[in-house]
Amino acid sequence: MKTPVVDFHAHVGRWGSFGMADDLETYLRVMDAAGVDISCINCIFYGEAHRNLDSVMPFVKKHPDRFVPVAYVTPRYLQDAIPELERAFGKLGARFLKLYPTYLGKPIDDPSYFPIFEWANDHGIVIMSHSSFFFEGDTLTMPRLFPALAKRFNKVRWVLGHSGNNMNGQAQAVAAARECDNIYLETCTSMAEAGTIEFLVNGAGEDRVLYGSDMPLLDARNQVGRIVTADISDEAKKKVLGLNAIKLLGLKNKS
Amino acid sequence: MAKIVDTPVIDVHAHVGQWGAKFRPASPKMYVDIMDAAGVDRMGFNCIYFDDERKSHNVVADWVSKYPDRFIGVAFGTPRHPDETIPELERAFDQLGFKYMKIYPTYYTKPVDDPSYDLIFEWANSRGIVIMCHSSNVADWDTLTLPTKFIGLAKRFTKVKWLLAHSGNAMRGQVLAVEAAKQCPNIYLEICTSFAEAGTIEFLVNGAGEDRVLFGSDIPLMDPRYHVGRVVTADISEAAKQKVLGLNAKKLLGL
Amino acid sequence: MGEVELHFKAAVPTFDACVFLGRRYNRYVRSDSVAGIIESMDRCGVGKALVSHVHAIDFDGEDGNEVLLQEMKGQPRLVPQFGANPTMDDAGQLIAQMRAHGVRSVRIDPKQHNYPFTDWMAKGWLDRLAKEGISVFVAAPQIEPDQLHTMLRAHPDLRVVLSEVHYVHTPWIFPLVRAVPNVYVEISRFVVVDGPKRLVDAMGLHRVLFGSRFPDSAMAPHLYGLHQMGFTKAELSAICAGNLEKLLGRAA
Amino acid sequence: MGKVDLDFKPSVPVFDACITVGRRYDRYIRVDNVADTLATMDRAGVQRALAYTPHALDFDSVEGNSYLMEMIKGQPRLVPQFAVNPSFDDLPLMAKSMKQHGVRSLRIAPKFQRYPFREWVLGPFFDWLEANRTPVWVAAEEIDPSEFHATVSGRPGLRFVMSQVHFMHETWAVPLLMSLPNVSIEVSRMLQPNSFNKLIDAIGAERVMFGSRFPDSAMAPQLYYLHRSGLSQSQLQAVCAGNLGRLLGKG
Repeated sequence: MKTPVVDFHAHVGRWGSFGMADDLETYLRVMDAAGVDISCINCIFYGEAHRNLDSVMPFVKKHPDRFVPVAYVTPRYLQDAIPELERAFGKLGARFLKLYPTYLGKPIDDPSYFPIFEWANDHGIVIMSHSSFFFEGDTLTMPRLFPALAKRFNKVRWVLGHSGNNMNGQAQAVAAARECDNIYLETCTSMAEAGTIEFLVNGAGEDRVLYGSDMPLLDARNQVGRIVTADISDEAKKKVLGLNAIKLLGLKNKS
Repeated sequence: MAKIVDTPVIDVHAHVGQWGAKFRPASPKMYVDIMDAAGVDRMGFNCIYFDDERKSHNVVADWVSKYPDRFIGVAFGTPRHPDETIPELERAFDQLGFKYMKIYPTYYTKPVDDPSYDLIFEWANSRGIVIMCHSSNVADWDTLTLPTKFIGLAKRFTKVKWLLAHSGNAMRGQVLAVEAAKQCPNIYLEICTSFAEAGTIEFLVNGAGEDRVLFGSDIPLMDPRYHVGRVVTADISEAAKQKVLGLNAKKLLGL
Repeated sequence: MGEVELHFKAAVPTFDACVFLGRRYNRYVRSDSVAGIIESMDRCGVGKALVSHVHAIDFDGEDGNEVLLQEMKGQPRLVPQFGANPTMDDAGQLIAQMRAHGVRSVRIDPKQHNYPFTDWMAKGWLDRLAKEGISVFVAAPQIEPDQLHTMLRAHPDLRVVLSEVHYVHTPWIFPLVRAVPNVYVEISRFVVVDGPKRLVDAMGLHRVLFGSRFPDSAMAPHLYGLHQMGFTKAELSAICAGNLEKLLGRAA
Repeated sequence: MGKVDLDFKPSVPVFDACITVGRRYDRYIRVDNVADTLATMDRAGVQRALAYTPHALDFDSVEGNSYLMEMIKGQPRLVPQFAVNPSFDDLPLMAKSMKQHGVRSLRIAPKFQRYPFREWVLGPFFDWLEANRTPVWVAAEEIDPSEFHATVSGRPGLRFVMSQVHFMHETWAVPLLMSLPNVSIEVSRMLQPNSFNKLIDAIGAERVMFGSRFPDSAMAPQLYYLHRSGLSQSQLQAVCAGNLGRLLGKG
């Protein structure tokens, strides 16, 4: 069955400490085998904001039809952040912004993030943040922090990477999406309890769930497998796999 | 080039009592030999290993008696046995000639602003005593002696001079310690720590002012030569170095 | 346009090597019954599943194994696996029970049960299991890798299946499977890029087992991923069922 | 009155055996660039420093090491040390890159990278190190003492440097050094009273190396302590630069 497949959550940058390489050839081979058309890729490892997108761009330049660049900044070096956003969205064609409060060590609603949120709101961009609530105490990116942000910065479309990660977090993520129509949920996780995709789609609605893989840490074939084998309608599968992302990011639908 | 000066050098943070796991044997002679090598004039030490103030004070007094012109007795107070504490503090200051006191909430396992400490603080306030307390915030969990807790105490017990040992320990704690000193003129900062990030002394002196930072070593955990080294090699004025090394302590303790 | 299969079913006979049955004492799971397991198996074409009961791990082997047998009675597609603890369970009694019910594997949890996996702790017990041809399953987070390596060397007749190998274990899993021939890997959590392929390259085809750890992860996606991995049908058959059948069929 | 030197500079050449450069993913540090690092070395009287970047351990050796080389390019006073993850890295590729950049030492992090420090994991890596005569740095907090002792005692031909040894590690670190002649110590966190005298009494001065772990510690204070420890001039020279120079020069 042919249908557009957009991977909303993918990285570049090696993480050899845990066995992850990022060579282009493997990337494309796995995308092809999984049936993925486009991967939205970010890099979050460097303190110097420009280094992150600079690692992404060679992939995009080589295969502009397969990779979409995603910006990354951190408020730790705020002096770098806004110029980098200007460069990423103004010059390099970034389609959305990734945030990772876990590395900052502060919650997603920490005021140090606000200048970034304000810029994003002014430009009406999409932000994907890591989101997780495994257990009591895992609070930096718990999904229930997002509705207040989504209301305050209501021109931003907020994507919750991992949809809260495990079942505890998924319940909060679905509640957040129900509360705010500018909150979307992304699916990848290495937890992946049975019934996760069904829970997200039935809870948040099939229009607000986005397929993601966490490539090249996790294999896209397994993560696509989670969508296509879920107990949801074919229409919903197609939306989650790619149609929703195309709409959200304003990509061209080649079908 | 080298600039050897004769200046008062007073180590305000030292301990006595054997701690076999870390340093043995400890003896008054060994302390004096190390002080001579480091260029330390006088040293104020306490004993916090016994949950018994009387025993602590006896150990300290015995050491002081060996080199009374080099050693300064420091009292210890804990709320765990409240009926013993005040009489024993009175003995330490009135009969044994101790000059200031130390408290250690980490062993008491309650925060420094726990009401059970009020008994000690009220007594100290009535006499205008210097209280040195461990202060630390190296991670989110590390809150018992959070430097900002001392702001409320310093405003309530205004006659007490509060000396924050370790100045919050790691960089994140230092930020809070400087904030506390800025808000309260009766808060002072002591420098020793095994974290000792580059730029710490400069940060404390520039933040709290050169009149409110005091040299200490934590012997027998650490060697005074290292901590003297941190002061003399810091990027601050010579006048500031001399104040931190001893002039501030001399004034604060009325030596 | 991406080519995906929206109605996937396994193309080869499939025997899931890692399924758990039962309610948890500390959290809700979405599927906790025999009916739930069977339904999930039917959806993606899994023929058989090797099932442990969570009670046997979290509380007690004797009680948990008994509940397991009761609940799965009359379901030939579910193959029982016992939970066991060498510090508690007498090897003779355990083996007799297993013989009586045709159980060919046990699951151990050394970290949760607070014992070192060493000879001075478990030598006699393991010797008897090995002699009986019983395989031992253990989750990777439940064991010290160096202890496991030492024991695999010391007990060449013992077969150990390492389950729930996650990407955080990549630093030692490859050296381990290269160093010892009597360890198997169940792939339910090894969802890294090319995971099953890299394992086959490192350890050969016959020690890699499909498993899902249902319901803590969904059953079908692993199988879907395996089918897209580029294996031949014979390789796929070995990983999806043949290898496990052979392992459980080892003679006493 | 105490006698102190308010403008201290070391009296011997200094080669710092442990500094890092580069930003961190998880926290702010006060000095994260090469220019400020060199300014600090000037102030501290340190001529050369062996530098690695935490990125190469936290994330990836290939990218981290190349990040390091990019940062220190054209700075002969900063001597590169590469990080390696022997359970994952392509060793021939690593060798090529080391040769290209004249890198003479490596750093590993077994606990963080979660591999057992055992011959069955590291055998090929050890053979390779031995063939290339490459010394390896490892932080004390990355070591399980019994495991390290058992493995290293079987490899007398290798050279290890135990780095960042805190007083928490003193109970086992000194006996370990006494028992294993092929292990040296970098002293950035040896802050205990008389630590240098005790260390040199126990193992001699040849295996003791000054290091600062800058910028996680200041660079100069430990040099002050060393200069006030009553060492002979030749011991001081060996500890401050000679031992490290010799170790890196082998091969």
